[in-house]
Amino acid sequence: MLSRFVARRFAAAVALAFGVVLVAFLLTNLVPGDPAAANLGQRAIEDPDAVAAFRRQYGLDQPLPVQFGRYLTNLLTGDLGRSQQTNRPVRTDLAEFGPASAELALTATAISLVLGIGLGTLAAVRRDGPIDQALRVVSLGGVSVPLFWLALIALYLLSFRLSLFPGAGRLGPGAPRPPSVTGMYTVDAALAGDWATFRSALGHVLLPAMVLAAYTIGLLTRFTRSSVLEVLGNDYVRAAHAKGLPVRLVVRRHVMRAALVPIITVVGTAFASLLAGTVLVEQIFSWPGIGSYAYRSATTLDLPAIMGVSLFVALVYIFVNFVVDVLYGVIDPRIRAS
Amino acid sequence: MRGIPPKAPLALIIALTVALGACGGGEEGGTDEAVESDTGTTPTGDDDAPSPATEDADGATTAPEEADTGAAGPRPETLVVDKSFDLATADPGRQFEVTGTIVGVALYDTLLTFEDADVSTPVPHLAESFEANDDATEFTFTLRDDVVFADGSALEADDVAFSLNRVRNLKGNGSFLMDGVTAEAVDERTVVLRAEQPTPQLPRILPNPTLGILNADLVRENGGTDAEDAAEADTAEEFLNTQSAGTGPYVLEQFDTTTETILAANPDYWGEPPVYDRVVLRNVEAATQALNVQSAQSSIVLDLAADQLGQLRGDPSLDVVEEASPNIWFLFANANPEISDVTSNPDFREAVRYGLDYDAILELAGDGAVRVPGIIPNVFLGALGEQEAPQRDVDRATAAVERLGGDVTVELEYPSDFTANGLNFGPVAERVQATLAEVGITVELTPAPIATALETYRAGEEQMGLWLWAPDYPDPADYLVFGAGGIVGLRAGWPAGSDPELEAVMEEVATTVDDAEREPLFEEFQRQMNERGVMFPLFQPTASVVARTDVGPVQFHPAWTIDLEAVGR
Amino acid sequence: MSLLEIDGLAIALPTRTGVRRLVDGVDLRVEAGEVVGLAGESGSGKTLTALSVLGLLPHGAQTGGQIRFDGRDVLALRRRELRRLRGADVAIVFQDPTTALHPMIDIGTQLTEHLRVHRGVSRKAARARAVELLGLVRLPDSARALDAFAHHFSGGMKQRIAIAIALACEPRLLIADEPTTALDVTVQAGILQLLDRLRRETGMGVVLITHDLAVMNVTADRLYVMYAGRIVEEGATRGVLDSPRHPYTRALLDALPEGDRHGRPLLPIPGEPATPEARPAGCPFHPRCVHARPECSSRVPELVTLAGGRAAACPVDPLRGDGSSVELARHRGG
Amino acid sequence: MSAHTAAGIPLTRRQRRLTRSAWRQPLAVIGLSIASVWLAIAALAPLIAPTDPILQESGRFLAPSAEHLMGTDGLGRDVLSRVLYGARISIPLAFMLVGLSVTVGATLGAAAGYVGGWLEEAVMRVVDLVFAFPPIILAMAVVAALGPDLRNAVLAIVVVSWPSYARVTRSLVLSLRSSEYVAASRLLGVSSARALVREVLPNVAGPVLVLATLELGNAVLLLSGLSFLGLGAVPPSPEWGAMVSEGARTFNFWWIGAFPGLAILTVVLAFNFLGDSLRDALDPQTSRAVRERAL
Repeated sequence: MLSRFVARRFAAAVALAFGVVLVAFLLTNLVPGDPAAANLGQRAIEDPDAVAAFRRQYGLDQPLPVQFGRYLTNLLTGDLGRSQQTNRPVRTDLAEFGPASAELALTATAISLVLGIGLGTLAAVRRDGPIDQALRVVSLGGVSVPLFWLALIALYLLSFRLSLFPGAGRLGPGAPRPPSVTGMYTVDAALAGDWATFRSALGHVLLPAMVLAAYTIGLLTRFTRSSVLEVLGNDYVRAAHAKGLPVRLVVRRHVMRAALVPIITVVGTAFASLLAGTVLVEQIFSWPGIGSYAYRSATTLDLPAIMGVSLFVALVYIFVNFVVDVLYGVIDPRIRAS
Repeated sequence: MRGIPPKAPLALIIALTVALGACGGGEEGGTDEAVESDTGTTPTGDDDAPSPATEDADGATTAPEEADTGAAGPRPETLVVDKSFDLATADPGRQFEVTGTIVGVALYDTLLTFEDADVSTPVPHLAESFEANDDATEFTFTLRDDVVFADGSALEADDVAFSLNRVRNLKGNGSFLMDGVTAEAVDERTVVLRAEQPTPQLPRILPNPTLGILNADLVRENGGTDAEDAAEADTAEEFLNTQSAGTGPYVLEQFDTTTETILAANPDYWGEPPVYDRVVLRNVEAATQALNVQSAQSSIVLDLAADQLGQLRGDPSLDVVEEASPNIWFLFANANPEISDVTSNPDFREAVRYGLDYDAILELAGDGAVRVPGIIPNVFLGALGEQEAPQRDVDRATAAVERLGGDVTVELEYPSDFTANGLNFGPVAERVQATLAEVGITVELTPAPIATALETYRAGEEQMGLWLWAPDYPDPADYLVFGAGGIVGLRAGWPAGSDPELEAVMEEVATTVDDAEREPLFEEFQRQMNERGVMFPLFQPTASVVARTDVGPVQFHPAWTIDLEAVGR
Repeated sequence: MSLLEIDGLAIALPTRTGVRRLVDGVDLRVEAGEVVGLAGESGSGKTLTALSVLGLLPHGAQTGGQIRFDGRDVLALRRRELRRLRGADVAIVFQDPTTALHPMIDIGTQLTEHLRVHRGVSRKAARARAVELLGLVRLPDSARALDAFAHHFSGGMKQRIAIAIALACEPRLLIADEPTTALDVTVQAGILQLLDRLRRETGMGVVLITHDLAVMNVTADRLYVMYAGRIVEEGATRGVLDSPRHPYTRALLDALPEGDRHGRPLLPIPGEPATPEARPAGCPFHPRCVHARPECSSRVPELVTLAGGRAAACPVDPLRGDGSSVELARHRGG
Repeated sequence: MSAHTAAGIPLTRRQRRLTRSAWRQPLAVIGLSIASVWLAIAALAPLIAPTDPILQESGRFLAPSAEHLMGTDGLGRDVLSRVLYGARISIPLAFMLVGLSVTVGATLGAAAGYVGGWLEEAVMRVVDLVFAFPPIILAMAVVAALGPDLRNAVLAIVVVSWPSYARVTRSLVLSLRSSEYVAASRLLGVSSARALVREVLPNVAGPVLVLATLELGNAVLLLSGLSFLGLGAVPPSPEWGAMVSEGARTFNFWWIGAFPGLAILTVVLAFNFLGDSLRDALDPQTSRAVRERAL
């Protein structure tokens, strides 16, 4: 039963990944513009030999179906090709930029989970009171503020003028990187017990993560509020109160557990939207992540990188959805059963 | 209820209120307050800013010769340089971008070089001396005998021949520098470069960091080759991205095309050792560079737009260097009637040439910017005098537009996502649009990401284009590409045969060896271009280097932006 | 002193159009070991009255009067004391066991979490007690049930579990709010028998809330009938049901599906129940009352004590013959 | 007797109640007021703007003053005029974008939900695909293919955003399809298409309307974000995102970016106030689906 479920899941994931790669491939080939022109530079592009060499190197001299077939065959061996802009294997790029974005997005998710669920629950419990009204305005503000604008203001005010946070980048200039385990500097530094680096990495990730979280905090606050309100109206919450349980226990065990199921769906979707938001925020904070990599690949028609990023994002999406589904099961026994 | 951690949201709320407050508040607040908060050199808050307090202890022992600079405050030990990266590789033979050049100069020495910012006269570097034959087809170089690579091996003629031939055969962006040129090691200390055609510009080409000299044995061991098929057979790039193989003042400590590339002083450097032991070259968006240098998070920033400099100039802790960049910004009107009946009409060229408000456009390029009277920038041989620049003549332009039937509409394409010297193409295009509107030409802007814009540009399909040209080497020969049949000329639909008179001058100058004879020919070339050509040179923008004063003296270098080795000297 | 004494209870709730009195002047007594029925249509204030005993009224509710449980004034208790009372001394079973049981918490936890809070018993002891409780309500395979979840059980079994939860701390008063309404008729009897048996075994007082007078007939010792937030009739169950003194009680009886056991046809109560927003002046029942007189619309009738420990709030002679109301009703209908 | 919406779809009683109760909330009133002000600005920009938004006649980088309330930008244009004219770009485009997305998404979603079978499978797989695809790449590819232009940016975002509506509509239609009255009308021999239009659409319209209102704000954000990256507005049009990007280059002239940013914030806030109030007023069952997809 379970293995059949996993197998079906896996087949769907493979199909989806294939679709994403195919679409990425078609899109980038339909787009006018020549990767050679974009990547070779003004001079070499005038040299037919150089162009031919470039095309051969990236297999662009082959017919499209052959190119795609070759890409897929290489994919099976884990080879994602070579990025034209960084001139490194795409896998190396993804291994570096992926964790950087993950660190940012996970920190933002953590911040939005704590604040969003906390504030949302508070708003629900204090329903219609002044706190609720204020939180409503704040959370709607969070989903309304243009992130790129907020990022600029945050960078200017909090980092530059008030010096509460360090500036752009992942670590201080020239600081040694922690030994790579996960690729997330905070985690790696903590694993290595290097607390100075940890503090620095955390300091750097905090501001962009907070900016990035503005939207999801707003989203989660609103959503948690309505979700908790819905649960609060349930008989079983009244029943829990009738049992004389302390309010904290009622909220934590009875209310949150039920409210969490819909919230998790939103967190999953929000995580995906965070990845999209990283494009803007990473640009402004000079954060070397998937977002800016995607932007650069797309503007330079870096075909292998575009396909690599698309595949990566799709896999993250699939993984997040899988985690969400598993969490459903953990939280709700009725889902586990079916 | 569970407690809510109060700090983070508070910070956000405070940020917003402060932001709103700032917007509603003081008029010139932005400028003055910023200066105020910067005057203290104490770095701010975080442990990441290079803190004088902590660096003091180490700095005193490792950088003893700093004392003579007289700059205020202790000099930082590590030089942090912000650059918006266009870095592709650390292989000198393959790099041809601004950032790669900065890195290349630091890691690799060339046969000849330019002293300070004087790019008119190449001087010996790895070569102790050189001679050229009369028709500039054969150049003989004698190498210094005191140069060693990092692995202890001495520089030999084979290294030079290998490096230069490899560049030619790699078929990379910079390969054209060695087009038709072969290098041969005659003995251990003598190299001969033979050119198929007279190449008087070769000595000015050789300082190009693409032609940096590699340790041939080491590179061969790691997959390098200078054979004909190097474009595919050479696999040394990966190695060269992890470890440098040159004789330069710095060695590669860490190479990264997206975050930071770190250079460390070469302990065995044959010349005067660099002032700074370590240079961190960071990839930072131009927008944040101004903040970084003001808050002492960076020592030097390289991409500030002219518009950002005004405020920084008044900051006593900053040293603002402004020069006219040798890059030229130019417009062209396509001469190919298949692309446009309008732009290919000589009357249209006349209308544009006299309709453009050059001063209004120049205003955008910064205080250090200059108009470029011809296509050759002012620092190079053959540049025209200012008085020869076309002057705006609205009547003449309007008359030309009327001859075209009045009310003409053309499209102007430019790369929308490309920035050079902190200057975007958008505002310049907008100003071109506004000034041409005044003489009756409607310009529709069609910006495109550089990847797609380059494609139409290269295919010669743009009606009008706004682009820039960065010199490949400081010699006017580099600008013949703008003539009819040249690579830029072709992009403007101006093939060979379009202007026989001009092409005759171009041919003549290409084979002339003596600079004294070349100069008037290049001037003639430009005068004819200004009269009948399809190119409209606009300006050389301000190039800026902004450094903290405690860094020591800093210079803008017209050929490679900044010479890291010379910083602080 | 009775186990529960409610005197002059009034409950008001804020609504969109203003604060509304939903319960007014309710007096009620429950003795230990006694089953007291509280009957009336939905919206009559039965459930609010019950909830007020546990201090579980909705947000913003205002109360008047007194509720004394075991001599202590419930309405004056502080939060913490109230919490100690709930679940421990006074327990409640809700109408729909499907919604009253948490769908995502295992039965074992739900059975004993309040036991652990109130009595501080160990996990192990709690589990043993849980098995015992499930045995008490005759739930088969009780050990396995502890790790199961609500959706594994049928409606009747869920209600047995809900009752077991209520019994966990051996409360002295059990409030059962329509405990059988959501269940099949066949299951209803089992639950009622269970309640009855438990009452006898444990000696606790029970307040049984229902709109179904037939259920009362089987189970309740004494009966209170509520209409529009007021008690309109009270007395021993048998007496009230056999000879109702209030036209509303009568109408309720006529509306019973089982009404035909007296050979009478099923008669719906005419009109709509009085809503809090639109409560008529005078006797709230008069617009629907077949005996209504002019003065009924101007004066709220008092609950008048009658012989045999009974009371009713109707000035109309309640002892008028059985048939008349039927005739009148027919007359109106035809 | 039944009230009619602009589209002529009869409102059910529940929806009438919804619209009535929505106006009682202060946030809805504030949102409506701000939105109306912006709509008025968009309509009247030529009358109220001090100057032509592309006129380059003032000094460059002038700080806000009596003459230029929001200062001037790097080309000497009046920022206030540009902000006001910007409303003519962002707001109509947001409506157009949401309109297109709703049309495409709701149509496909409704068809998928109602017809089922292979069509449903196909639509939902495409929805999955779009959700899994990095939007920036999709958007950039479309923009690159068609050339940067706000209209193309709109198309690009439609490509990315229609699936939300498709999912919501499908789930609503699915839940309604099984409901009794639709089943009944099917039994009565009403054709699928007619049943869809007559019975299902009116009930789907409410939640989709709420979602669309909320998405208006997102549309403004996305469009300005693309313009900020240089993939949307073509100069010299006074698009807000492009203006913020211009201001970002010169922090010291804060007014160039701050005011357009505030303009975006207020417009989006207005739409979100409205949408949120509408959502609150909607009955919980149907709003559940909306809430889950209203991202």
